[in-house]
Amino acid sequence: MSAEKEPPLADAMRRIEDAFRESGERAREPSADAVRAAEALLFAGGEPLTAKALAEKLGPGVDIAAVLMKLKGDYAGRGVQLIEAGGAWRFQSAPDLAGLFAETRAIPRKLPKAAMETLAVIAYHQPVTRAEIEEIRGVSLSRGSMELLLEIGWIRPRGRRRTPGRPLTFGTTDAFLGQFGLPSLEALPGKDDLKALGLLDPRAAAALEIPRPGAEPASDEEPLEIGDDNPEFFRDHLDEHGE
Amino acid sequence: MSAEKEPPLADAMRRIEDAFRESGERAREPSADAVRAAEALLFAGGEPLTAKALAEKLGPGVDIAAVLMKLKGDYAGRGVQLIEAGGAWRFQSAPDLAGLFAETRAIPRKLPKAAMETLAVIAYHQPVTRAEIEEIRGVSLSRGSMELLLEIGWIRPRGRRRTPGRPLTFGTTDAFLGQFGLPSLEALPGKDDLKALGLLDPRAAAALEIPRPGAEPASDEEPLEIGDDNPEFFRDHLDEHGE
Amino acid sequence: MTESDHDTIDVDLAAAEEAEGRDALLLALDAFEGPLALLLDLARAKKIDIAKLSVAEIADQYLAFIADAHAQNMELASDYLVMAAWLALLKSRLLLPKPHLPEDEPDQQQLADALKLKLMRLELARAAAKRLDAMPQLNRDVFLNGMPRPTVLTKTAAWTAELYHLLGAYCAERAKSVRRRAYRTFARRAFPLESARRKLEQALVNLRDWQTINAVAPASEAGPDAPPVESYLASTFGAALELAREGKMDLRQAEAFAPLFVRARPASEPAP
Repeated sequence: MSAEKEPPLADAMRRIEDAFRESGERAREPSADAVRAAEALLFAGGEPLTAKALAEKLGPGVDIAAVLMKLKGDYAGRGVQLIEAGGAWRFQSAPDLAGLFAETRAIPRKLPKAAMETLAVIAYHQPVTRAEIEEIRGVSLSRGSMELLLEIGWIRPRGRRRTPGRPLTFGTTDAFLGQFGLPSLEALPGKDDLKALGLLDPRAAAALEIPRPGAEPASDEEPLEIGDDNPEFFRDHLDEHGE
Repeated sequence: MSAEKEPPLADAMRRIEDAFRESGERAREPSADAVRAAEALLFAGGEPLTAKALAEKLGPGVDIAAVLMKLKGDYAGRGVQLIEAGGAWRFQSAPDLAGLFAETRAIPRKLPKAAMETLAVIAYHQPVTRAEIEEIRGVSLSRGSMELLLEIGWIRPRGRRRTPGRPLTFGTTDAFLGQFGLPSLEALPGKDDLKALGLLDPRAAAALEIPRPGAEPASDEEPLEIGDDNPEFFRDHLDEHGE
Repeated sequence: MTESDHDTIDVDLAAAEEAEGRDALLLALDAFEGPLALLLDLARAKKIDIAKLSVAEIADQYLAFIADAHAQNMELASDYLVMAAWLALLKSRLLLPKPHLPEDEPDQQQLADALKLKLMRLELARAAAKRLDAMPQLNRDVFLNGMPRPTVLTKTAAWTAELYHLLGAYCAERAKSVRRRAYRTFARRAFPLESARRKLEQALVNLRDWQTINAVAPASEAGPDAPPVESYLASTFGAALELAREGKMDLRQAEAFAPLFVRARPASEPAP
């Protein structure tokens, strides 16, 4: 307790304490009744109490400073402490336990449609560059979708294409596989599966090549080096391409 | 194992519990961190918490019973105390210090005598029907008492008697236990307590059986089904019997 | 019955009984819920041990109370009168030699005992009510933390998506690309406005006299990708309007659909 950075008020209290100790008679232990009463009032009173207000409640003949010091000492190191703030005294939870009073609740939210479409293209066409995604989708990518997918951790930059400008290639993550209950990328349904599921009409199926994505680096792809995957870096990189 | 009819899980739990008790592990002092955290949650949070809710907050591996016992002991005799009431644990100002709050707190409405007596009959004789309450009190019940108690939430319909007309049976709620600081119905003062307090004539006591109320359904009681406890419904039902 | 009635009675009853006897009981009429409670209070007031209660004695007191109430023109609830009649009957039977009763009618003594037991049960209920009321009650005797620290709830988004929707999105995307390929729209080519303006500016030097705009418009190019002929005229007209606005050119047309003439604006003449 003593080693902590204390507010000046605590310092003053310490001086008072020392004075009490020196004067002998006044440093006497406060009565247990007074301590109990002060404790109950500070706990249930509903507002911080000044030493003066407490003294009025406890009646004459009570050394309120001694009572407060005794209480403060009793609670030192406990999960609750007695503190003085703004001239009034109150109990509060120990600062190191603040986390107990914070709760985060995850609210399920559906992935936006644009992000879902981008994710689908990345899943099937990985490794795929930003420009390739735009080409496949026929629209320019809004920066939001890629950022969201990176933030959720369903996609990741996985390498660079060995072409002029060495653009980043993107792929899906293990978290992506976990979310969709896929043991591996090979488990992504192929053209025949999609047709059987009724998702792809036969005419479109005939005209389309559905790629079989893999986790291995493509022949024209350089895997990212360690240190190359600083998220800030990618954020910046994405910005350059953003509208 | 083969002869036992108990569900295997309950059996396993009991064996684990026994093992703990034998090895003395459960009697071990709880960790200071767990005690501090529980203290902060119960003392500073202000809301009564069930042991289960506390255990969830403190995480696995914490012997919550030991933590609560330690805390209860720490505060015994202080101006604030830890009690179990109505299935939840809470810190409250010590009862003998009630006078400290006389000025600041609005005096709560006193329950009318007739309602208090009706409450006592329900508390001690539960599960009890309206007709039985009238029989014990020797008067036909004014609707006001039951309605008031239902409205405060201290009593609830808890089932139906398996007798002609299938009358509703009433019992007390956790809010009732919380209001009177009772950990459970078993803690209601019994015959000896009432005699010792001079509230009951010794000869009258000898001639009477003081019921020990139970939270479990009585043998001739059908618990209410879900959906059967629409308050409007009970209001209507009570009306039928009203004067 | 009002709140103050209860309070008055709660506080006053015991003392009033001791001091005033019947008056207290009369006062109590409002508060008592019924005759059994009245019987119990009569027994208490006379310090009668309810375990040894004499039904005859209590009946006398009760009847005296009823008579007194009548004398004071008090309205008595029917419950009180039924009890009075019942007590009178019971007392008279108890005083008479045991009559021969049908099998199914309870014995007088049994009725008297049952009454005693009822009174004792009521006594017990009242004792329990007092005991309950004396227990430390929340917000009357004990108080919770007056300044609780609330839990701060932070909401985070847990993004969800299902495989079926992922596959659906993919197939829809790809099907779109097929359609794009199948129904390619052609970009309509036109003679660029900038080119028309450049050509017209070059021609301006020799445009001292009026000429039709058709003569000024450049000849169309040949080839499959060449813009249609009318676009040369349209772009030249647009460029001519621009130059006219800038004061470099005059346009003239006699009437609607008549040939349109253009010329460079003479340097001395102001705009028409």
